[in-house]
Amino acid sequence: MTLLEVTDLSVDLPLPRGAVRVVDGATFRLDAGESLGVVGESGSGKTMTALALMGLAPEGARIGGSIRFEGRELVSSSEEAMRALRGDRMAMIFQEPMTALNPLHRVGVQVAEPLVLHRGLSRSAAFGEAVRLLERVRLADPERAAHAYPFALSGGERQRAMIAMAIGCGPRLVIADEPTTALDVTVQARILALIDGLRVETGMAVILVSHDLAVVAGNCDRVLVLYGGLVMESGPVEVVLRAPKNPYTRALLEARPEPGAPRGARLKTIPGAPPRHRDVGAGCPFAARCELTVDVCRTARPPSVAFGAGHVSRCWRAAEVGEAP
Amino acid sequence: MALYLLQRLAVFVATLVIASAIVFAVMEILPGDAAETLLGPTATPEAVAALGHKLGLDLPLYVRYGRWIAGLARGDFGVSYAYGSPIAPLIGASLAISLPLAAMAMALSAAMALAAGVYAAGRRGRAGDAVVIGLTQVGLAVPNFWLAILMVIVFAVWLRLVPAGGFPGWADPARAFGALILPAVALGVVQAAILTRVTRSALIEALDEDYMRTARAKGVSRRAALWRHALPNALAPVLTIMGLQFANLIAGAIVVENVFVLPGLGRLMLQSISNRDTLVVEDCVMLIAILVIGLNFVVDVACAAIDPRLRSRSA
Amino acid sequence: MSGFARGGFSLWLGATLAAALLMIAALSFVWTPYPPAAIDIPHKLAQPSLAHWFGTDSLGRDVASQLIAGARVSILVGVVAVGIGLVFGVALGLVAAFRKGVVEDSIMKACDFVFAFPALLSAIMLTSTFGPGVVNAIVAIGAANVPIIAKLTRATANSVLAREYALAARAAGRGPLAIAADHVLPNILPALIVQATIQFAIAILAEAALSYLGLGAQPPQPSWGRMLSDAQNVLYNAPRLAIYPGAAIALSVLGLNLLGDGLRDALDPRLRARS
Amino acid sequence: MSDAPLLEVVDLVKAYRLPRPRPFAPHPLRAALAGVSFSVFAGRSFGIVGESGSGKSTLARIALALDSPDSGLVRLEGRSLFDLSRGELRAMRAHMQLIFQDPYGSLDPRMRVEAIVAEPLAALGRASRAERRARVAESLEAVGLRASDAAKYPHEFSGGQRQRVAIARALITRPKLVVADEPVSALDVSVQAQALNLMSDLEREAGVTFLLISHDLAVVAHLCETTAGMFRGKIVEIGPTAALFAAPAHPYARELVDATPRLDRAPRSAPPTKPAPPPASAAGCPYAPRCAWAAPRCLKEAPALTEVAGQGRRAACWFPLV
Repeated sequence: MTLLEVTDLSVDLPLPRGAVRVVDGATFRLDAGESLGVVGESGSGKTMTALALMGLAPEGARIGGSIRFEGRELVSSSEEAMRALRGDRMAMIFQEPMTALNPLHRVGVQVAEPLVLHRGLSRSAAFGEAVRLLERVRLADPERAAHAYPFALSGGERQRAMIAMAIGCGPRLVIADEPTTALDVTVQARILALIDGLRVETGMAVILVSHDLAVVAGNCDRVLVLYGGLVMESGPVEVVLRAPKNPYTRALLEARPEPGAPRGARLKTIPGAPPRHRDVGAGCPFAARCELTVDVCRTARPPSVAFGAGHVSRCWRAAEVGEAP
Repeated sequence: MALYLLQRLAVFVATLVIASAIVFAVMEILPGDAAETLLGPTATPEAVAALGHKLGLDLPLYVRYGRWIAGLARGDFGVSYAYGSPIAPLIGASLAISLPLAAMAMALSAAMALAAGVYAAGRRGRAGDAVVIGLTQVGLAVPNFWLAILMVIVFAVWLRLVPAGGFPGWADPARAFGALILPAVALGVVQAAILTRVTRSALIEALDEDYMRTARAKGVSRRAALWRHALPNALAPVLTIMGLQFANLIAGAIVVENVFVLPGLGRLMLQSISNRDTLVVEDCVMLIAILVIGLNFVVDVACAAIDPRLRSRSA
Repeated sequence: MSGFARGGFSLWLGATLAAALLMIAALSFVWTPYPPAAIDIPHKLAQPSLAHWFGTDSLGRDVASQLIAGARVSILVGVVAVGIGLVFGVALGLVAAFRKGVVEDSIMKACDFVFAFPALLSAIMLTSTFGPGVVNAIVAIGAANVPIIAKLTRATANSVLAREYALAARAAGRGPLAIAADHVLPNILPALIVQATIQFAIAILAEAALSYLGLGAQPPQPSWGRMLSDAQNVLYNAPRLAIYPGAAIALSVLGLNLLGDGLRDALDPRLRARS
Repeated sequence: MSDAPLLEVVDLVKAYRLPRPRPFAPHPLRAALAGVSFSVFAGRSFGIVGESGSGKSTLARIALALDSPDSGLVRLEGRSLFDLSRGELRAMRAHMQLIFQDPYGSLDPRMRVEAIVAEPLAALGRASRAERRARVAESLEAVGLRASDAAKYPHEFSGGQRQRVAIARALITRPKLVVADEPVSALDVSVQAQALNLMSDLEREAGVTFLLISHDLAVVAHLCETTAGMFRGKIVEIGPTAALFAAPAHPYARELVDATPRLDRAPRSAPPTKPAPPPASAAGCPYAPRCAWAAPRCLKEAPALTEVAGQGRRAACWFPLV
C-alpha cells in the first residue's frame, strides 16, 4: 500500500544571488512499513528533501511538484493542515540530539508535548505516557530520564529520547535525518537497530537520511542516491549496491575503504569535489568528475532509465555502467 | 539549587566587602583632611584638630572602616559634616524618590523592550524589524538628560501640562506619581533601546536553534514555539543585561533627577560634593553599590531558576 | 540581500557623521566664527541670523562657535578614554585568555565588579576627592571601558585559541607571544574595532552627562554638556538653546553607533566567508 | 629499518579534575589515560580506535607534548620529550607534526596558504625567504596542490583541498611522525579516498609514519599495520590490524568491529542494552558492565594486557574470544 508518493519534487532556496534549486525533480514512493535510505554528500539536497516532506523547508523556499502522503497532497496544504500531520502522522528525528532538545525543559515534558498537542492528553497524563515511551526505546531508567534535563543525558540517551518523542503518537512515517552521525559507532548500531525494531513492531515507514552508503546498506529496503540535488539512482538496496547503474554510485562504492582489504591498497578516487548548488549547470551535476562523461552530459539533464524491480538510474550512459567489483 | 544559592550568596557577600573597602579607600585615604577642607584655609590648626577629633578622623584607618561598616549594617550612616544631622534620614528621604523612579523606568523599559524585541525578531529582515532597529539606534543616541529637557520644553514650557520640576511629596500619591512619570520615561526610553536590541538578538538566536525545528516537527505552531521554547531560552541573556544595565540606570537617574529638580539620591550626592560632605557621598555610593550588586545577585538566581545547566554547575 | 544593503547604509551614514564630527573638531583649532568663550552681554539670547547662525546664549556667546569647539572635548574624552580601555582591556583580556585558572578567574571577577561602578559613579567619587575636571572624567570613563574591552578580548581570544589552527601553531612549536601576534590579534581585531567605536559613542554620552552635572569640563572650556546645563536656566526664554547641543551629541553618537554596526557587518568573517 | 621504536609511549597517566560536588570537597578525577604504553616503528603506521571519552585525543596531544601527563614517558627517537628544554623541544617539533579533523577550523582564515604552510618553519626560525618559498611549493606539490595556491586564502578551497593544505603544513619540516586525529571524518565520502591515498603514498615515499586516531575502523585498517583499541583510558587490545579485525580477542574490540557499517552485509544484530548495568567498580574490568561475556571475576579484578593467539597480539581480558 502506497504511503508516500513524491513526484518531481523541487526546492528552490532564495539566496542573496538569486534563487538556487537544491532539490531537482525528485520522484520516489514509499510503502507502509518500508524503509528507504536517502544517501548523499554535503550539498546533495538530502536534508532539504526531508524537510520539504515535513513542510519544514526554510522560510521563503519554493516547493514544486507533488508530495502525496496517505492520499493527501502536501505541497498545497495549509500550514494548519501540515501542523496537524506533523508529530502525529509523520515525525522527524534530527542529527544532533544535543541541540535538538530544548535545554530548559525536562526530557519527559518534551517527549510528552506531541501527546498534549495531538491526543489532547493532560500534561500529567502525557508525562506518564512519556515515561512509558522512554521505556519502549530501552532507556535504562525511564523515570529518571523523564525527570532529567537534556544536558544530564549521554548522546545516545538523548537520541533515544528523540525517538521516543517521534513515535509518541504512532506516526505512519518517521524521517530520521542523519540520526547517528554525532554518535559513536557502537551507539550508532544500537540506535539503528532500535529504529528498525520499532518499524517492524509498529508498521511505520522509515526514511533514513545518511551520508554513508554502508549505514543504509544494513538498515533499508530501498535506497535513493542523491548528488547535486538530483536523484542519481534509486532501487532495492541489494540491487543498487551489487549492480549500480549510475557512475556516481559505482564510484562511491569503489572509493570507500572496507575493513579486510589489504593495508595501503589504492582506493579508487573521484577527482574534484562535490559541486556547490550554484555550480550545477544545465547538465548532469556529476559530469565534471565522471569518467564516462560525453558532451551531452554537460549540456542536458540525464534521463531516468529503468532497469526493472524499481531500479532507476539517471544517466546518459546508464546501460554502459559495469558491475561493482 | 540550595547549594547554588549558598555559593552565590557567599560571592555576593564577598563582593560587598571588597566594594566597601574600595569605596572607603578612594573616599577616605586619598583626600587631605576632611576637617581642614570643611573649615577652610583660614582655620587654626587647633580648630582643625578639634573637629578632626570630633569626627573621629584621628583614629586609625581600620578602626574607622570598622565603625563605618558596623554603622551601615545597623542602618547608622553617621553624621553629616555639613548639616550636623544624622545621614540616614537624609538618604531615606531621597531614596523615597529615587527607588520608585528607578523601578518605574525599569518596568517601563522592560515592557517596551519585550514587546518591541518579540515583534522585531518575529519579522527579522522585514520592514517592521528595520523600523524597530532604526528606533533603537535613535534611542541609543539620545542622551537621557537631553530627552528629559526636551520633554520639559514640550510638556512644561509649551503645553504647560506639568510643572517643570520639583517633587510634591508622597502625601499626595497621585501628584507624586505624576511628577515621576516624565523622568521615568526619559530614563526608560534609553534603557528600552538597549534591552530591545538584546531581546531581539537573543530571540533570533533562540529561533535559529535546532530545538525550534524539533518543536515545529512535533506540530507546535510557530507562535507557540516562540513563546514556549524560544522565549525562555532568550530570557537569561536579557535578564543578565538588565542586571548589568541597572548601574547605568541609577547613574542616569542621578542626571535626570537634576533636570527635574527632584530631591533624590542624585541631588543629595551633588549637593554633598559641593558641600565637601564626604561621608554622605561615601554612604550614597556604597548604597548604590549595594543596590547594584544585590540586584545582580537576584538576576543570577533568576537565571539559575530558568536554566538547569547553571544550577548543576557548582564551581 | 536587504540585510546586507542595510549594513552598507549604516556604514555609509555612520562614517559620514563620524567624519563630520572629526572634521568639525579639527576645524575648531584653526577657525570658529567667534571666539567660543567671548562674552557679549548686549547681544545675549540673539535669534539665529547670518551673523550668529544659531544665535547667542544668555551671556551673548556665539552658539555656533561653542558647538564647533565643543566637539573637541567630546573627541578628546572619547579618544583617551577608549585608548585607556583598549590598552588595559586588551592586555588584561589576553593575559586572562592565555593564563587559565586563578589568573583568569580573578581578572574576570574584577571586571564583573567594576560593572557595579558605572563611569558616572566613579566620576562622582573622584570628583568629591580631587575636584571636578576633564581629567577625572577621562579617568572615570576610561576605567569603566577597561572591563568591557577585557571581557570581549578574553571571550574572542578564547574562541580563537579553541580553534584548531591555534593548536596547530603550538604543535608547530610557536610560543604564546607569536600565537598572540600572528593568530589571536588579527582575528579579534574586527570585534575590537567595532566595540571601540561603540565605546567611543558611550564616552561622548558620559562626558556630556558629567559636564552637564558640572563634574566634567569646566568653563571657559566649551562643552556640549555644559551648554545644555546653561540652556536649562533660560529654558522658558530660549528653549532652542537646549536643542542644538543635544542634537550635536545625538548625531555624533548616532554616527559612531551606525559606524560600529556597519563595521560589524563588513568585518564579520562569517558573512565574508559566505559572500 | 632499525628495531628501535620511532615513538615510545610508556605508562601514560592523565586525569582531569571535575567540578567539586560540594564546596570544599576534593575535586573528583576523571581518568583520561590510565596507564597506556605502546611503541610505533618507523614505516609502520599505528592506529588507535575507540569511542568518544576513551582518551584517544588526550593521547594524541600528549604524544606531541602539547599537554603534559600526570606520569609516564613519551620518547621520540629515544629522547624523552618531557625532559627536553623549551628550545630543544621546539627543535624536536620539526620531527613530529599534527593533522586535525576539521579542515575548516585548522587553517587560520586570515592567513594566506603560504604563511599557513610555512608556520612550522617560522617556529624553527632559520629559513631564508627564498628557501621558505621553495619549501612551501615543494610541500604543496607533494600533496597534489599547485605552488601558485600559496597566494590564496583558505576559504578559496574545498574541504578536501583544505585538508591537503593542512597535510602540506605538517610535511614542510619533513617530519618522521605525523599524528592524525580523525583526518578524514569531516570530509565528504567522495573525497575521503583522495586523502587516504595521499597518506598511504606519504608513508611509502616520504618516509612519514602516522599515528592515526579514528573512530572509523575502515580508515584505520586501510592505513595502519598495528592497531590498538582503547576503552576508558586503557588499551584493551593491540595487535596486527588485519588479525584484530578478522577475529577480535577483546569483547569491546568485537563490539566495535560488529558495529562498523559495511556494504557487504547487514550489521550483526547489536547486543541489546542491558537494563541498568552495574556501575564499573574501580577494581574490576572497566568494560565489564557492558560486556556480554562478563563473569564474576571481571567485576572484581582488572585484567592486564597479555599475549593472545600469537602474532604479538595482546588483550586485556580474562576470557579472550580467540
